Amino acid sequence: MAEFFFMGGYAAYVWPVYGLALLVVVGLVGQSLLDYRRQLRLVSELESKAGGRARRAARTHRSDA
Amino acid sequence: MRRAFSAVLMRDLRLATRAGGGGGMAVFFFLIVVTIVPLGIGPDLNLLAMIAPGMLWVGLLLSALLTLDRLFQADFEDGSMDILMMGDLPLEALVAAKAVGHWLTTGLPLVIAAPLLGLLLNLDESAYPPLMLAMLLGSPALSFLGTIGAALTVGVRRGGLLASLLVMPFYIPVLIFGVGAASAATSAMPSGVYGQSLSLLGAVSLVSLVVGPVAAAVALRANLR
Amino acid sequence: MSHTATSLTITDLACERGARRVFDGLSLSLEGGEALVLTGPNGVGKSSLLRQIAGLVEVSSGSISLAPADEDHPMAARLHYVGHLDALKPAMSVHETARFWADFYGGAADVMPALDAFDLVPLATLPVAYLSAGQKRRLGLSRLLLASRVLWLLDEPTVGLDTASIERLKGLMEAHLEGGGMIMAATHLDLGLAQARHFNLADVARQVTA
Amino acid sequence: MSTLSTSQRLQAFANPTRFMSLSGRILGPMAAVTALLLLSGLYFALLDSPPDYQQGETVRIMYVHVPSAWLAMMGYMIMAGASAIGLIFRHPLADVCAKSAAPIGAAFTFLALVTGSLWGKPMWGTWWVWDARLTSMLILLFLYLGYIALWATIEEPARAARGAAVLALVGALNVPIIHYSVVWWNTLHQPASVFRMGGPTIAASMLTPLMLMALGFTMLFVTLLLVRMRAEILRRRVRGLLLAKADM
Repeated sequence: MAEFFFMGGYAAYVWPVYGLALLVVVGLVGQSLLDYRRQLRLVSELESKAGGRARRAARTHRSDA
Repeated sequence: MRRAFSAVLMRDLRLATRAGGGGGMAVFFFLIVVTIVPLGIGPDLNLLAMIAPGMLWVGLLLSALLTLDRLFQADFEDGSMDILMMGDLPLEALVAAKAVGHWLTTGLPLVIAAPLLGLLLNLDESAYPPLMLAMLLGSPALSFLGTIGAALTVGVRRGGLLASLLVMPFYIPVLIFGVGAASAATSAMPSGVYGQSLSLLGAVSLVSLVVGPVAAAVALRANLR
Repeated sequence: MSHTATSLTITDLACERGARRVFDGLSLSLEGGEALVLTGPNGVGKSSLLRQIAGLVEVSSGSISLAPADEDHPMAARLHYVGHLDALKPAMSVHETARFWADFYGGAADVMPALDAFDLVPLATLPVAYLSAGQKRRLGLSRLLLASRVLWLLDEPTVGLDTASIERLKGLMEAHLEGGGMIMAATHLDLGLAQARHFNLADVARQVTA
Repeated sequence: MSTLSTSQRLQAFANPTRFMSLSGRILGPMAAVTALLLLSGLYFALLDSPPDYQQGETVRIMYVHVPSAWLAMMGYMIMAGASAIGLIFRHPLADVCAKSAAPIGAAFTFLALVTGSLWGKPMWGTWWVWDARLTSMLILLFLYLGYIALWATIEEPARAARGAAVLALVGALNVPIIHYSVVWWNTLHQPASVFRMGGPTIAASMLTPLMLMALGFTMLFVTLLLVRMRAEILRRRVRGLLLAKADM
């Protein structure tokens, strides 16, 4: 198992690559979902204040993956 | 009085980070300036390594100049300048607050970006610490001296370009001592040069902390009255 | 906010904008609790006079003094000037803007009363970019209440305001006058202030030769 | 979902509220497929493929670097295509798509650049070499950042959309020109390009991880694009509600 992590001596280059790839993917997914949730909250807040005028719009988004 | 100073500073920081702040633009410009150098000179790594400190400093200067004209112009155009000039806060302190704001939103990000851009220019490993130290020491001078150019060109159409031209000569000592400090640590310079240029750079910065606000305040009074 | 025995005296004031002499030999005085409405055609120098008093425009000759003398505050820091521009930053919210002015003036920390006086509380969290012209004007005027200053210099304050806001402004001006404050306003709309004197700048302005 | 003909389905994506409900339904499965592809890709890339006889284990960097470079290019093409549709057909969702695609594309470009540099260090001994491909990728990043900055500075969405669309199209036009000039510039100074990215032929055993990772990244791109488009549609609704609130 150890020599797997040793990566033939290039561990210092291979693992940062996969680490960075993980970071970028998690960062992208995280930011996208957080932003989506934030806008959803803002819309429902503003719509509840502005009366149910656009109640229909709020009903169509079910929470997804 | 201190409350007014920090109010102006905090407002500038908030504005810079909020709608398309200036800081990000300056770093982006710095990135492009440093990238086109090898495209112009060629990808020869040894040549690039030699000119890297100089090019990084020139890039820093140009990027700092870029965001100068908005320093007072934005407030002048929307009428805030009238209010800022009618407070207990003396004009010199107002200019200092603006300069510190400019340094935090533009100068500091540039100094932090510089070593990353050093990679592009194949900067020698040993040159990173001196470069960072020299830039940290010299960049406040860019902001404080820059306020003079910004103050002189408030209300002038296309003032930004003029501001850069007016201020560039003041930047030359900063450039010379900065590059001296950054490259002294690497190339075969007489040993004393590094310490010398650092201390001269520090001196220039200290002087500019005083000269900048005072001169800019006079310029503002002359320009806006 | 009360002000004691204050007065503004202007003697033999002249004003030049570029090569043009806008007016000269202008003298007037204003006591605490008095309002002065500046009238006269456009270009006669109403705004220039207000800006000169505010210290924003050069005083070529003559003098402006605000009694009682106050050493530790420059004259400009003892008055409010509301010009045509509202001095607002689109990216900042209504509350943040008022908060900034309050901090800059060294006024009260709680800005809500000033916003409430101009019916801006419901919009407090809204960025200025989303405000209408009238709402921006009211926010600009709200800084009058953020720091107690003896002299109000108002340049066309009612531009863009709806009738309700004009009534509100009138009420605030009367309260300021009762507190011993002074107001000098350049406006065409008759604010109907009881204690207002009128001053036509045309009498003083030089006949600008063609 | 009723069986819609493809053109109907595309049409259905046109108006925002239809798009919101449709994308809401398919996001779940798409996320699952993306995760599956990425995990299997990782398995093959790290565990079940041999080291390269020349580069040894560093060839595993290729399984991240090459797909992200492809996605960087694909992202920009999507942006340019959406911008063209937006300008020509006034499609309501086109600029939402272009604006949402840009940050994802930029992230993949950044990933390609850094992994390229990490791949270069063991090969050439320095973190950055002005290799034609890496340099073009860097300039592509500038195009992305410029596009994103333009959106950030113009306040009003409609005006920002038109400007950004023009910028994306001009950018797309210039990408080949820039790439060619950089390649020419590179050969001008260094006759033989020292390193061919990805090697002349890719052994079969390396193809599976590469394809899986590429598919996984592509699915990730499309899934995130839908999520960000939904967020952008809501963001514009928030802006409308704020404006309405100011008028009350």
